[in-house]
Amino acid sequence: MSEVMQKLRTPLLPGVVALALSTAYLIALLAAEKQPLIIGLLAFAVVAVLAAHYLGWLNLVSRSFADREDVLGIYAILAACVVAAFFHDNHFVLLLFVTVLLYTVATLGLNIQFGYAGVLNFAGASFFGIGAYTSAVLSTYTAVPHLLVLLIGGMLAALIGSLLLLPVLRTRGHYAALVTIAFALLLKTFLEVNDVLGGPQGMQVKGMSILGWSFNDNFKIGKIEMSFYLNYFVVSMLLLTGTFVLVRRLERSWIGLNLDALRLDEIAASCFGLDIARWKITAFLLGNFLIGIAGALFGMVGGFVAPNNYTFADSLIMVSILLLGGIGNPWGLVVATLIVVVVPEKLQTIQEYRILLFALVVIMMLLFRPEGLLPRPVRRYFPGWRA
Amino acid sequence: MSRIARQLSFIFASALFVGALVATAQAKDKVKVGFIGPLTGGVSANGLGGRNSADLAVKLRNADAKAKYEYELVVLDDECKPNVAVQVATKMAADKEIVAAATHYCSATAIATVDVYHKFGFPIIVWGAVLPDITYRAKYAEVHRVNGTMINQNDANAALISKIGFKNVAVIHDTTDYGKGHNEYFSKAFAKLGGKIVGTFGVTADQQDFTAELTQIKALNPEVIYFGGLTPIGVRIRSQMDKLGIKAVFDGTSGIVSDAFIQGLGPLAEGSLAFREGAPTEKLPGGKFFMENYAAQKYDNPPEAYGAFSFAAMDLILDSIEKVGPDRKKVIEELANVKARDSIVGKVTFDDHGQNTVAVITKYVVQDGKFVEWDDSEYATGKRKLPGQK
Amino acid sequence: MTYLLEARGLTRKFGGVVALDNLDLAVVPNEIIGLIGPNGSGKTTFFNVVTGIYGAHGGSVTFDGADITRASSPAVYHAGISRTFQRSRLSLPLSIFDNIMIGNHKRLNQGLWFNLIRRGEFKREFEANYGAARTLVEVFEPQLAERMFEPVGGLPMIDRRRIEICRALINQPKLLLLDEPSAGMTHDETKELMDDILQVRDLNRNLTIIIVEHEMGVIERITERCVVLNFGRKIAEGPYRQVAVDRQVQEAYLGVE
Amino acid sequence: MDVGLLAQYVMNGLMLGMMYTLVAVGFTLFFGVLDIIKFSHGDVLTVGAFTALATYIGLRSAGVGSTPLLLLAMLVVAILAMAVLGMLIARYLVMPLRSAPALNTLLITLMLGTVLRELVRLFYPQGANPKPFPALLPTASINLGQFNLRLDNALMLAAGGLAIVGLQLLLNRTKLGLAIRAVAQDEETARTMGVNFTAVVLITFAIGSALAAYAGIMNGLYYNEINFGMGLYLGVIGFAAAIIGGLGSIYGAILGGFLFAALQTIGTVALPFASAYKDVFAFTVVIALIAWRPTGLIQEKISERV
Repeated sequence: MSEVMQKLRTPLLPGVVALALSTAYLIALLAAEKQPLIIGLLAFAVVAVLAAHYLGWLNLVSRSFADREDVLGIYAILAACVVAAFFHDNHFVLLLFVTVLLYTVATLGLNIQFGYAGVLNFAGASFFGIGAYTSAVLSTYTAVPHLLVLLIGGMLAALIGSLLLLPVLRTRGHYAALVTIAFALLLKTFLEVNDVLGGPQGMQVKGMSILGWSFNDNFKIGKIEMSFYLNYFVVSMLLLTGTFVLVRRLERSWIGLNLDALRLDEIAASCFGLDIARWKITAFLLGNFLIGIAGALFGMVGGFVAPNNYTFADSLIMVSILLLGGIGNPWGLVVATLIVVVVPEKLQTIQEYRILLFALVVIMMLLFRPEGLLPRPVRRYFPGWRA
Repeated sequence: MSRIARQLSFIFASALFVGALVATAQAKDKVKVGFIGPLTGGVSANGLGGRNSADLAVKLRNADAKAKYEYELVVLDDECKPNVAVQVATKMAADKEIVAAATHYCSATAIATVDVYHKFGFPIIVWGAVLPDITYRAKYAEVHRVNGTMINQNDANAALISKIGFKNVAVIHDTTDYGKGHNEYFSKAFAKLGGKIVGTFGVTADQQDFTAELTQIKALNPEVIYFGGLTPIGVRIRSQMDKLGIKAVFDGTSGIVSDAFIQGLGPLAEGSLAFREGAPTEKLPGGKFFMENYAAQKYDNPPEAYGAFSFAAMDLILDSIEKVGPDRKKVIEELANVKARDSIVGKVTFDDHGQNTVAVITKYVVQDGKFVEWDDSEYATGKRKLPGQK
Repeated sequence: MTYLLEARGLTRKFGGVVALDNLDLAVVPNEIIGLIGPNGSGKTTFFNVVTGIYGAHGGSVTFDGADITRASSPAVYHAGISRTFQRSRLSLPLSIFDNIMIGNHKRLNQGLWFNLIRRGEFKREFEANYGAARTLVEVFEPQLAERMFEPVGGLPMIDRRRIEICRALINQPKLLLLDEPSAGMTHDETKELMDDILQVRDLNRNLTIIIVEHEMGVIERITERCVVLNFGRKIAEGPYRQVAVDRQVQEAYLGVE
Repeated sequence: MDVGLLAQYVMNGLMLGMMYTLVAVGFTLFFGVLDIIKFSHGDVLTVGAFTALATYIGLRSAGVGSTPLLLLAMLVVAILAMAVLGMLIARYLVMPLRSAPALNTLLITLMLGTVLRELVRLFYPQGANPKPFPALLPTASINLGQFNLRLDNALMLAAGGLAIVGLQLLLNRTKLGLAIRAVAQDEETARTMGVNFTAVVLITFAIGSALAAYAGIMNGLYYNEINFGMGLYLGVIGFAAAIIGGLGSIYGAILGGFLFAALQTIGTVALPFASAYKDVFAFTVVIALIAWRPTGLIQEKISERV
């Protein structure tokens, strides 16, 4: 009965144009050095977006993204590669870019727990840290192949997270919040006082290397010198793509439905056969797994781990990214992470004030646009198809 | 309408884009050098002193007509936190325009960043951190240090307190490599002299309440409490000692040699001991010259204990660049053969680990709200007595 | 005769208050029973105990021959009992289709592999269920069938009620528990809704219904038999006309004791 | 163990517990009336302490010398200022979000906490550095073996106790207290009883924040040092204390506060591992307690309405 659904013919153009513009813009922003220019660019972006909004172009864009996501997704990856290629020898910009990619992966994991299943997790950074420390320990003391290390990082995060399952499952609301908050503090203090893991001093992490290809050395393509961060960009991009697809499919399946159902009304859900515990556990473990993998890779990128990188405050930033982007909307997360990571880096003039401004922005969002920059649309199991 | 507008915005974007590219290309004769230190947080006084001193070195050089380049100082804040330090170090080392830098007051941050400098081939001179491993753990051509290590400092410390006649010492140290290092070297040195460590307590660098630890120490009732850590928790521990009525002598390290320590404690600071490698600034060969120029700039913080070292480090960097040009590799080679080079902190010689060996150690005791050299103090003459001093 | 649902001496307390006091209640297959009584007489509590939201403090419940007294809510659902709620418990941000599918949980493949990897098979299952949901909704309100992917948050009360009932019916339960379907609706709307319910019943003859209702008109029209509760006790049982004239019942409603 | 030593530990524990309790009581008050967590509470404490310090410095430079006068001024100014701040927070950040999910309130107050913290760090002169806080209480002390009882500690302990007792009386003996408890019980009924809901909420926030200021000053007097980060730590511990005690119950907050302090002290002295692990130990126990009693030790009844 496949004629139930027929393919939509939504135009691609708006999406493509939007992507092209934002790519050009991102390059310009990342390349800009002079503060006035950067401020100008940022102001321009705000104006442009608002204008596009009022001229109704944004709707066109979002529609073509909603219906032609598969194609535009690929273009988006290409766009990212263009940016990376443009800055092929600029260590710092690439590092920034990789950071964005990995933070997005982590927030996607958080999104499963919190955006779909409604399981509070104020220890996102802690699980990120568990991943990072895993790669620190394994790369220093063992010869475990590094791709495997990433996997183990994820598993450990999930495993240690599962120690919290009992309280997480038994508590609701604020009581549940305490569980993860307490864990975040506990873990940080533990890392600080425990000598085996370097104490407050932290640990060095060996750079990644796969089949003898060492990620921490610059390399040449033809005559052109490439930054070693390009290696990490490739891996991070693959990781992000994989995670994105996974999260998308999850949402657009009965499982996504289950998670939404239990978030919105546990009682009703369980009256319709939903095993609350089973799905909460699935979401919590899967989320931590993803966060852990991202953390493990980030540990290698940064080359250093210390307790102070994984504090409650950092977890808070992750949650806020979720909120900023629009809870439950992966694209929103990409945008939000980009803003939260890049803007303060570029806008040196606000460096000192960035945390303050960030907090103020979140407050404003909560007051005036609690649904986030890109609110999550109603679930469509097969985008681009009309039933 | 909409198409036109779209084209317009596209043109605008690409225009900015081009403009940005132009903006990235920078002036030739300008050379960037860097400084990293703790500009915020508990030890920021020392960081700012170091920053000003490095800044002074650059200013004097730019004022010098014979200088080949115009120098610009890029300053970053490591907050005395390893993780922040690694971030800013990466940021600075990754910026190709910055040729070399004087970095770090806190050992915890210096030891965390050496690998970064090595990874990026970025030459640095440590201006304040005293942990031996910074230069000796690995043999990195990029890493140098003008100030001495904590080893000699702790030998002097142990020697002094056993000379005064103290036998039992309780040790409190923060659990960073700085504190751990001090604990290790002091305990060794003191044991050699027949002293007894009655108890050792590791504390986290942001701990607030020490009453529990101090109560345990009180029960052990030592004559001296040795503290391996930095000013902020030094202040907390000293004042909480008083709360619990502990009369022992407070014996600190180079980490508490700063005005902030005295301001934080007021009269309680009296009779605290501290040690620092290198002669006191005013007694340095170039001390007078340095102090005068520093004063002339009217900075709003004093140079503090390590300002002179920061100045010397930056001056060495500038000399090298003048000599071999703004090229990281060449600067590294140049720094490798610094031998018996005159500087305001005396002759500088980098051994094969880039370590400058500074034998002389200054012993301080707080007297009337000032860090006074022990030998000039009324405690040495016996005019005043430390609690329990024979 | 064999009962579909049988409660024996069912008791449930809240602190000092006895919400269900040793209640016996039996339902034969294919009938429509009205459960009436003044506020706080234990009607909803009965539903909640049967569906495993509250545990029973005494007595037993058997359904289809199996003891479900201590069964969890999901188990009760899988045994074939669906319900609606007094204050509608739809998931407002979700689409009509999603809400109905929540009710269809037991007939959806929940495997991770199936859901994440085998998208082809998933698509087929999706299409089948979409068709089913659509036809069910059409019975109630053809226009709604055109808006299957709109959030229910935007719909008027009556449509929400309809969807809630669709959610309960989609998995073709043996027993349907309706908790005040008329709450918050006008008289005409209520009438409409009841017609729809009867229509569904005609399509699916072996559906048994227990309905809690304050609108006596509704009770009179659709129930074959009703049970009157007061203070958690059964005070009368029989066709509506009969119980309506019962002295005890009238006293209960007038609150005289 | 030596009795004097034991007494010393108990004293230390009591001081900690008192400060935690004063914070926890605030959390529990706010939760009582609005069923929300106001996470900025700890940072209100910080701001309170810094306000007091500023007042002190100001008066000293104005030539005021008498210690009691200074202390009084600090208390009055800080407490009033924080009370006002508390009301503003309630009015413009918390109440507008009443219809939103509880998480939003949690987040917005968390963020507000960050804002307050950063404001102190950036705009109080050299706010990033720890600030010496004057010791204004008489420091006379009696030495009983290992136990050194200082007058100022004793005074602070008493003062804290008085504050809590006062709050109890206010809640149980006054019309205002009745109104607050009515709102806490059931907002709707309270309204119908003619209680001015908004007013009650604002006053409650004022009281809670005033307590925070009080605790902040106490903290400064005890440690003779304050820093912009002190509130975050105290806030989290206060929150934890209020939760393990059982939200909405004053006794729960008191129990939680002293329990946490006890855990930390025990973690330092009575356990085989290094004293630095005391927080790890304390928070582990907290998580365990929550797993065991999901709604706190002094149970708060939750009736799920179906």
